[in-house]
Amino acid sequence: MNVINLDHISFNPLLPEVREAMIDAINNKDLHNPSSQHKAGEKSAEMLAQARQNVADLINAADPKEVVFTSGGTESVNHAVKGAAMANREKGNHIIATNIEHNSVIRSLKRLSAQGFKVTSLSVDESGRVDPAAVADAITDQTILISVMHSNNETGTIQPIAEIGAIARENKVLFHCDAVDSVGVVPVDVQALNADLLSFASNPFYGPTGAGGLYIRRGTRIFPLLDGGVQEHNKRAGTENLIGIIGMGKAAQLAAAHMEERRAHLADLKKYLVEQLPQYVDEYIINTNPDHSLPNLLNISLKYIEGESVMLMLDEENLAVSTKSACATGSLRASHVLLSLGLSHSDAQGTLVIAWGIDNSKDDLQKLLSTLSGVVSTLRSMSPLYQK
Amino acid sequence: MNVINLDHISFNPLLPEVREAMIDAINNKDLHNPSSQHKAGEKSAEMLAQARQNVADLINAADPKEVVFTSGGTESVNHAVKGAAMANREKGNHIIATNIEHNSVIRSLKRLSAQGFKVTSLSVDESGRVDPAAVADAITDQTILISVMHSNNETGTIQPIAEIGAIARENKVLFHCDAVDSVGVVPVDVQALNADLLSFASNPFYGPTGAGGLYIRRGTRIFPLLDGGVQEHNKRAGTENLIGIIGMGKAAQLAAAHMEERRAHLADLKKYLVEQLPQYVDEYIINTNPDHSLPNLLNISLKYIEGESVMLMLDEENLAVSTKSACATGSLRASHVLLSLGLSHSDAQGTLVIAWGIDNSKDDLQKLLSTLSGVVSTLRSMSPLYQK
Amino acid sequence: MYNQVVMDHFKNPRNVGVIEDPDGVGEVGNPLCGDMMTIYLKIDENEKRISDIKFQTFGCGSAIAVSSMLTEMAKGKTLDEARKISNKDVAEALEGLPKNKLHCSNLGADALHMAIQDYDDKKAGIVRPREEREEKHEHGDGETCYCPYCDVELDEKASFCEACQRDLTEEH
Amino acid sequence: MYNQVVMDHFKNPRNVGVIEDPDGVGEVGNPLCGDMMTIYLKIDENEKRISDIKFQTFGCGSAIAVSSMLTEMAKGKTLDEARKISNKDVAEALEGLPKNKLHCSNLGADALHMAIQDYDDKKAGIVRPREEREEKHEHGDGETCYCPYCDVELDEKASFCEACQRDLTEEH
Ligand SMILES: Cc1ncc(COP(=O)(O)O)c(C=O)c1O
Ligand SMILES: Cc1ncc(COP(=O)(O)O)c(C=O)c1O
Ligand code: FES
Ligand code: FES
Repeated sequence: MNVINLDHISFNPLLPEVREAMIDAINNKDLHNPSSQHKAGEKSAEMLAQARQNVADLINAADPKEVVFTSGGTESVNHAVKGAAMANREKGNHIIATNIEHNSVIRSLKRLSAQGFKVTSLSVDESGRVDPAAVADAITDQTILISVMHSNNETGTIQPIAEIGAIARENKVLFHCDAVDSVGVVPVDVQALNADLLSFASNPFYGPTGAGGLYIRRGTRIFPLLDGGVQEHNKRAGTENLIGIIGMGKAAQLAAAHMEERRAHLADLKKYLVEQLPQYVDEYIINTNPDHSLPNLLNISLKYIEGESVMLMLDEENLAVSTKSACATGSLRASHVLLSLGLSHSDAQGTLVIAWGIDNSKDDLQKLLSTLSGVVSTLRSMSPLYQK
Repeated sequence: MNVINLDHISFNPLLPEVREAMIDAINNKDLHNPSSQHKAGEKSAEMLAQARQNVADLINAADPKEVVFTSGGTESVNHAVKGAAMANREKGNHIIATNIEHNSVIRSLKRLSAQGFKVTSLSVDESGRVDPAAVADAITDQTILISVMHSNNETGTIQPIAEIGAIARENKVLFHCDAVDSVGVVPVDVQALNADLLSFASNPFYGPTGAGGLYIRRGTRIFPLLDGGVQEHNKRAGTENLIGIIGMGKAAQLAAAHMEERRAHLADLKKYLVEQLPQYVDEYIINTNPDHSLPNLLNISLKYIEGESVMLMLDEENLAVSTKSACATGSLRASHVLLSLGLSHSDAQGTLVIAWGIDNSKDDLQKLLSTLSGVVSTLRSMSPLYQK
Repeated sequence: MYNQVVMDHFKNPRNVGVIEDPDGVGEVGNPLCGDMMTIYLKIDENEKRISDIKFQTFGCGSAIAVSSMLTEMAKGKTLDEARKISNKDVAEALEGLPKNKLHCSNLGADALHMAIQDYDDKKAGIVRPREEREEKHEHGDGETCYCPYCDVELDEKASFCEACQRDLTEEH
Repeated sequence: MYNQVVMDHFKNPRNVGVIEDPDGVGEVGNPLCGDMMTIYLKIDENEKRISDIKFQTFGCGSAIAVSSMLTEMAKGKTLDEARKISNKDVAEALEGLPKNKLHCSNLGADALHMAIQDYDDKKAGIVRPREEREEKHEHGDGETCYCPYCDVELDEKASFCEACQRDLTEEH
């Protein structure tokens, strides 16, 4: 097929070393249940411990035991938000979040609302950022949890997390950070950020999907989401996805080792894309914060045309992009994130998320730009909005 | 290491075909997010659909949409029990289960109890089975859910599920069956059993750990456990563990195709073990129901000695067995299942779970028996209980 | 996602464009997704027949394919025949649309009917305010709706599932 | 799970067995796991020294290793010296036990102390009822306990975590 993947926000390819580690695990005849007490179990427990250490190092956790392996970002977020809320209910029932959180946060909060929790959802400014002072203002004596994402999965905009973490700490409120799209891409340090809970997933740093983690600072009061056995230091029951976790551990190790060179490459591509764009299309809005954002993503709204059509036409030319969060596919609503930025419904409809990876080159972006240029003309020529 | 795995209840090796399917997926450069709308996404969506069809066929689901992929048995059980309870709360607050459920059920129920649900936990008879009449008797006008396991993970004893399912249906109460150790090993037909919810995992039928499923009969009122995106027909959010699911789909296909020949082989080994046992050890109790049980497991209590010591000594001879549910490791309590059968604490301490698989032979069991014989003598010679 | 017929009409849409000095214009917006379609008609007065038809669409792949297919179906038909073209007919001619894209087909027939109405109005000298011209389309055709999240039976018009406390995209 | 020192003592336990006509016997049961240990002593009257020691144990690998190590440590010691051997000393001599197996080391020192007490009692002509002979051992040594499930600080004696509604195995 030979598709150029510029939809890295939906899926990152596995690194060769990660493939190898997973295949080795699959072919390892001695793989067993890490909870088993015999030798085969112990060998597997060691592999699990190694992966945990690698992941702990990537986010600078003080103790690897603070890392709980999960089935991905969604489980981590549900565990963090629901588990912290339920465990701290007698302290209060108020939770603070932002309008642009991922649906895993928003829908977890909605479920908690149905159970009597009150949620304050803060808006972001036009540049997509929340004001830390607004977080501080929203805190009441009932506030038990603040949940703010590190970077947004549609715009790539990065929030002032360290400031918010400091405010949470000062007010003795638990702080959860959904860092799914940041961990392994940009430096994330749970200690510097004062995060009590931090959600992440393996695929954004080129590990397998279906593997993720939740950082739980020692001493944080939280219920398990999955009750059952005593795996994961009693914090998450269930036989471990060992093959996935091994892949994640390898990916974490590589992400930590190559963070800076990867970032430089990705940022270089971003600079190129932003600079070249005006030569290929006009009348567009960049929805990604120019100063505070991921190096691997650009969100643009192309006026007068609709995103799915653009995406499909680019797909015909073997260019994969996305038009909104892939997990929102099937929903027809305009993205809550883009509306929160103040975009009109029709501008929000024309939104393209271009997300490249360490496997992309300027040539890939060049191909995108020249193809996009034609696609935009074709669709605009069809558009009743463009004519007027 | 060359260990003989007679601890299949903790871990089953991947089948060669499953390894191959997973490795193919890992090496597939076109793998993408099944929710993405471009071609790469659609290809992945097709793989996901194929796996879902295979799993649906294995449990005879009427519609593959009734199969929700999860991260394993524990997630399935938590989803089923908590999700059904919370979604049906206004109808009633009473749940019926048994004393011998897996901890994922027991602890989910405990959490629900803390939220106002009332749980009736039925005892089993000496043979390890619950009386369907007792289930019928326990139903009140507040009863919203019955949860009974298909086979027990410590004893292998199979419950009269079809009868219980019929009672639930008759009384319009939802019925969840934890069939983690049965699906793919013995025939499980969700329609014949009248199950509304049925939990299973992939590893018991030689698929990867960290992959499982929940059968949700169409129309069943249940909340998601993982809120977020619209994956899994809106029933379970989160980017799918595609590699694991592909392995599970392949394993399901093979389990369905080879169910009968596998069962015959496993049952043959069981017959051999039970027949040979008295020639190697004396003074033991068989805790597995002779007529209603899995073909691949035997639970015995060796009097006067303790299980961990036996397990460790067998491990020295490269024989892997378990002494109680592997996920209970770390807990020092006598197994709630064995105590429920009426065993004394000291007999429960001497319990060995021998669980073989399709990769084992009579030679393996023969090796176990002759080694066990020596281990039992050694430990009994050390035991203060034996001398008296 | 889309079948080959849909993709063909999407990639090579027929009858794109504007008719200068049209005999009738229909313009609808899809309340669900914000997409828009305009249909331009040229009518053969004698035969009461659509002699030319063009469209402009701001919308998803399915909306574009619907526009293209609809204009193909309407072209050359008498007004009476054209009035009978339903959303369902268009979706069927396209050999099906994904479930959550079925509503896109509403756009097409609605815009056509509105363009014919516009022609009729002009003939009769009626000038309708914009709002009055917007046709309301019906939800589904009486089939049972289920919550996509928890599968309970739902009122057709529910926009929120009481059972599971979820907002519903209106595609159930 | 266990280190090499533990495994060595488990696999080749020293001083297993019964002393016929012993000078002191100590027998303890571990209330947590139901395991049991019996220590038999032969005492050199003149030197007040343990001239021979044997054990019988019904218990986990750690219990057997503890028994073996303890008897090795006690053998040849004076009664005063032996009385000073603590659970912690045994665990340390074994170069550590897994956290959830630390309690197994209680068995060893307790049984030894009880056997010495039994010897002293015999000398003094005291006959104690069985229950009174059972030594109660302390939980840990004052370190903070946390719930293994939700990590909240716990009372040392808690057997249920209020925070997360979980039963606790008593190893926190
Ligand atoms: C910001 C954010 N949070 C949470 C998630 C959920 O992660 P996963 O899909 O791994 O469950 C995603 C992934 O799309 C995300 O981008
Ligand atoms: C009966 C039963 N239910 C549930 C589970 C939990 O499954 P998993 O370990 O895949 O999460 C198990 C596994 O040990 C089991 O045996
Ligand atoms: S017309 Fe808007 S989604 Fe199809
Ligand atoms: S003495 Fe019983 S667990 Fe160690």
